[in-house]
Amino acid sequence: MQAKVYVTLKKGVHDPQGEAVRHTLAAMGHKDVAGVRVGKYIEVALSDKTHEEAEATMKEICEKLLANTVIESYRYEIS
Amino acid sequence: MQAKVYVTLKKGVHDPQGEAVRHTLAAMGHKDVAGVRVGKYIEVALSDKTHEEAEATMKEICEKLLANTVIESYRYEIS
Amino acid sequence: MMADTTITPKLVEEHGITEEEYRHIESVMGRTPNITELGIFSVMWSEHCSYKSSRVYLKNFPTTGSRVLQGPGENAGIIDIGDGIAVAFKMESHNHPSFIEPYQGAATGVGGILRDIFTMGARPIANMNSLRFGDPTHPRTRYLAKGVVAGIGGYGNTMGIPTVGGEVAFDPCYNGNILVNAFTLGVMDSSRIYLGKASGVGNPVIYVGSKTGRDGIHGATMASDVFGEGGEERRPTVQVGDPFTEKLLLEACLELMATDAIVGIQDMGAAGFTCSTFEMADRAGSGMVVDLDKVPKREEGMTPYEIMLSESQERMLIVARQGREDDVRRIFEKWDLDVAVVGQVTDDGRVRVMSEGRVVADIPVAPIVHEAPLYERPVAEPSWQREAQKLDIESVEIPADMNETFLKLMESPNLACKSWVWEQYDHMVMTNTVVTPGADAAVLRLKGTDKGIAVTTDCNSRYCYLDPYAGAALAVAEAARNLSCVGATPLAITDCLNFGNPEKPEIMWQFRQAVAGISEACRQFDTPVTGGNVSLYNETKSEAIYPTPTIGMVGLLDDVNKHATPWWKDEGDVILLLGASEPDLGGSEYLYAIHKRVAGRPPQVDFDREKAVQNAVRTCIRRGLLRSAHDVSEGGIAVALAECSLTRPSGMLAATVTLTDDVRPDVLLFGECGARIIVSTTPADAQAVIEIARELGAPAREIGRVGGRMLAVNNLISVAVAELHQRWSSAMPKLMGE
Amino acid sequence: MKFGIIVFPGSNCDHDCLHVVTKVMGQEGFFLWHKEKDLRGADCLILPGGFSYGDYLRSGAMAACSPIMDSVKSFAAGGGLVAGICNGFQILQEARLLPGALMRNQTLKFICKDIYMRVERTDTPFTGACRPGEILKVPIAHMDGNFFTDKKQIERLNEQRQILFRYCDEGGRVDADANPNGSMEAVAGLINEKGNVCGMMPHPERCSESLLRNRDGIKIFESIVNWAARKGA
Ligand SMILES: Nc1ncnc2c1ncn2[C@@H]1O[C@H](COP(=O)(O)OP(=O)(O)O)[C@@H](O)[C@H]1O
Ligand SMILES: [Mg+2]
Repeated sequence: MQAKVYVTLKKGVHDPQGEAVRHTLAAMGHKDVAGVRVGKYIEVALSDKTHEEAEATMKEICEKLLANTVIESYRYEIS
Repeated sequence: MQAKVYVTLKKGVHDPQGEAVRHTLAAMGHKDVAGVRVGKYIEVALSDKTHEEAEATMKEICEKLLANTVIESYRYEIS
Repeated sequence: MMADTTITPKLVEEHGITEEEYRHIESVMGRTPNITELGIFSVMWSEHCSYKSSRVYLKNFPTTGSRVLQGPGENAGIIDIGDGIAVAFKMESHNHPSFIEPYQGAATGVGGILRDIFTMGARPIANMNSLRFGDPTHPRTRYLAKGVVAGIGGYGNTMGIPTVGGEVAFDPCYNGNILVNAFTLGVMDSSRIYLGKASGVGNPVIYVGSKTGRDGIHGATMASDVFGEGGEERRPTVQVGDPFTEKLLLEACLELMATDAIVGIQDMGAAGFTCSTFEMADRAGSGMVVDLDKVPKREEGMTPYEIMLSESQERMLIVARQGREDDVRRIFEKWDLDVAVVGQVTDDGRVRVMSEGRVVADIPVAPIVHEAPLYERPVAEPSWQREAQKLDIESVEIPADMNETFLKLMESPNLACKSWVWEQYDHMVMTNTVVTPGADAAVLRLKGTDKGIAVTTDCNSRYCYLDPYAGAALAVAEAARNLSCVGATPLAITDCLNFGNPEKPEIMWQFRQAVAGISEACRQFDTPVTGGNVSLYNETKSEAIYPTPTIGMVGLLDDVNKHATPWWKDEGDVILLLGASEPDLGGSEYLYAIHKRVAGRPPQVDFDREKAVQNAVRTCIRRGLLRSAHDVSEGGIAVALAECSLTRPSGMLAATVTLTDDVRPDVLLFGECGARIIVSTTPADAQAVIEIARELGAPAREIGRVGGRMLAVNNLISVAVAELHQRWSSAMPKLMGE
Repeated sequence: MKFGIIVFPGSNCDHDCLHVVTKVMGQEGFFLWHKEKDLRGADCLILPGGFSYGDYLRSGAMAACSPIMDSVKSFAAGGGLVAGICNGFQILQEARLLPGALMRNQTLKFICKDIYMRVERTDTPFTGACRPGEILKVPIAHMDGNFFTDKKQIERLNEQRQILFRYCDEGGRVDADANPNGSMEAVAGLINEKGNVCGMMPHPERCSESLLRNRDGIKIFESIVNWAARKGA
């Protein structure tokens, strides 16, 4: 099984990286870019047998490692 | 309009970060995690009016900045 | 928080304001404050900003001296080092934020102290950090230590300012309250000091740097709150550091400071916009009117309350000369930074805050700054203090295998090699680092001169727990000794006083004792206190940390070429011990690491001997007589000898040493006391060193020779340096699970 | 000769490089702001170390889009000497002036320490003052120095002798223990096919004075100056 994880900064948390990208794009002439937020996209290959097992694994590893839940949110899809 | 960009390392490109995450997960007891690849998930807010304009913007900024096409692939969704 | 929020007793309490303090606020205001004003009072009168519990004691510090250009009260202290050059330096804590989010907490701590330095007009050239973590086996310790170290590196490395020293210690007393103290030193032209003063009626008040967001609101009050069990939930206020923007801010500020456009400048640190407006107006005896509509904002719909209390990072407030607005604008725009004129200096002694054409806060400056509550809190020696100081040495079993005991000590968390930490810090950028981490103190050259600056941070909190007066004095003595060992003359200190809840009489007693110890030691060493920081309420579930008064000390080398390093240089060199040996086990690392005990009286400082020994080592270094110098601190003489053998960058060299003191073997090898320095010299110079030391009143004797592969002391220890190195250098990575 | 040192927002070894070329080497040196286009007659461009744009997104990515990079590309195409150190190396790769990519260090940590590197070629403008196979002790300080490229490319780099420096131990042996960051083929520095653009992760400007314990790095600067002297710059 495979899981796709999307980790994003929580709303309101400052994203200096996104700001810098937006700024650079503007300097390159892309005034049409109004805002950029940079997050992570993680692909996880799982050897779990059932969807439930995979669910449990993903929840745990997201909370414990993949996301820093103090400032980040995450969601995942299992397929 | 909003675009979501997924930047991933090309197949065969070494991913030290993904490797390290997998390693840590294994050490934490997650033997069910067979592989991890770490990429980026970028949200771009666009002031473009039409879908075509947005398409053109996204194609250009992905090629020029958001992805390093020597090692990375990208795809995006505009909504 | 909306403007029309009714002020209820509950709201007052939630702002950490007591009933009595609230009555005082009403009398200052002559009316009921609105919510924005209440917020402003709450941060200005928080422990963090007002020092309400500590002020009565801090005034005992010696703060003046011929070199002091700026003492406590400004963003940083400044001392004159001659030839028109001055250095600004300070240390700050970021303990609570780092416990909540170690990477960002530590990073923004570094960001804050850097701004404190460049706001004075100095270019930062060195960072240090003093860290305390819980028991290495505690489940959160690894996570916290890794995050903090990465965060400090992440910020300092990006800024391009070397992190050249510091300390790391582990003890269970920090399980629920880690300490992250960050130090920065900058260099400046002594005639171009910038202060946080809003003078000149009509002068524009200009906001520069990052936009204001909803970060860290209540951060200042948080720093003054005891962690409850729910401490980990107060999360959304975490500030995210942006070292890239700070680097631009640094360059832009220094570029602007090279012109004469600035009247006053202050960073927005704790309590952000509030603190900078009130403090700047207060220092000039002026007033200010500011319009929040003009403040660059990151988020929609921010209320005046939020804007005034936000602790967004990387922002500064400038008061410029009238008519120079465009010069300011041009420079900040060049560096792609936000810049906005947000107000004006007035002469009415009030800060008036406008939003959407209305006055949303109007507060007299002098009372909020000077009539902040001041407490002389009850003080009582802890009931357990005397008991803890008792140590029956007969009850300490002498280990059978000294070699193995020695190896165990070398790999104990507090003595293990800390290169795991400093290799994550860029300690060489700026190409000034003459003595890199791993020595007693770092030495930086000052390009364009022969001078060098040496810096160190020190504190043994176990000593301070057992005897806060002696422990604090020892911290100062050790700092001075570390500087002397590299050849520098100690000049001044900054401090970071980390303690528990001041409302408890025992904590206040520890505080009072420690401040008295520092004050006495600073008088003795002639190293005035030029600034510092107090961090109270470091306790969780009413378990306080050990009192931890960290000392950051700065010293000067007139000729930076004449410095010393701790490691042996050559086979056959003579090893001398400066200072007498009166080691003891009270509070020692050996007692803790091997016997799992924290007991006894720590060494008491013998100021005369300390000064004599330090003077001797400096004199010999200056005369070019020494090959190496290293002080004996935690772990005693055996550990110090090991460090001399192991820190050598190009291949290890061992030594054979004979100690003749008539004490039991573990005390001889691992006992601790002040005023001891191990030096090595060529055989030809040994006698000259001994004579100089004696002339200066410092005992000195030969104890051995450099050489070989085995470190041997009497017939007690004989260990291959390779094995020693293996155990010592792999311990930290192991602790971190690598 | 004239060294132009490019300053990107976030460059932080710019002053260090200027110090070495002017104060230690006694050459002419000046800063070029990244928004400029004019290279002001520089004979050699240095892209210094640091954290341009905070290393955000990817190290060097945003700096590679700076206005000055068009001029750098034409300068290099015309045979001008370009040296990228650390972040400068990353920028040159992002600008496609050098091949491959510099990924996160194997340890995922920032590493600052002295390493040894073996000089693989001395017939270049950047290494002429070194002995063949000479081992230099030079500090590194980076988070992303783990060189990667595909198999074909690495073969090509070997064939064309484009690997200029390899991480090694004190005795010159190249092996995993001496490789600080996991770089493929222990690459510490590269040169382009034409031989006028070089990138390296180690910092020679940090070890060019005896007061800083080590002068191995000065050989790189001496090489450049000697080369230019021969060319009559
Ligand atoms: N957090 C840190 N950051 C940088 N350097 C550190 C840190 N902790 C320890 N070091 C360095 O490790 C060396 C040994 O530290 P320490 O044992 O505290 O020295 P001392 O006992 O002489 O005060 C010093 O050079 C110190 O600067
Ligand atoms: Mg020491």
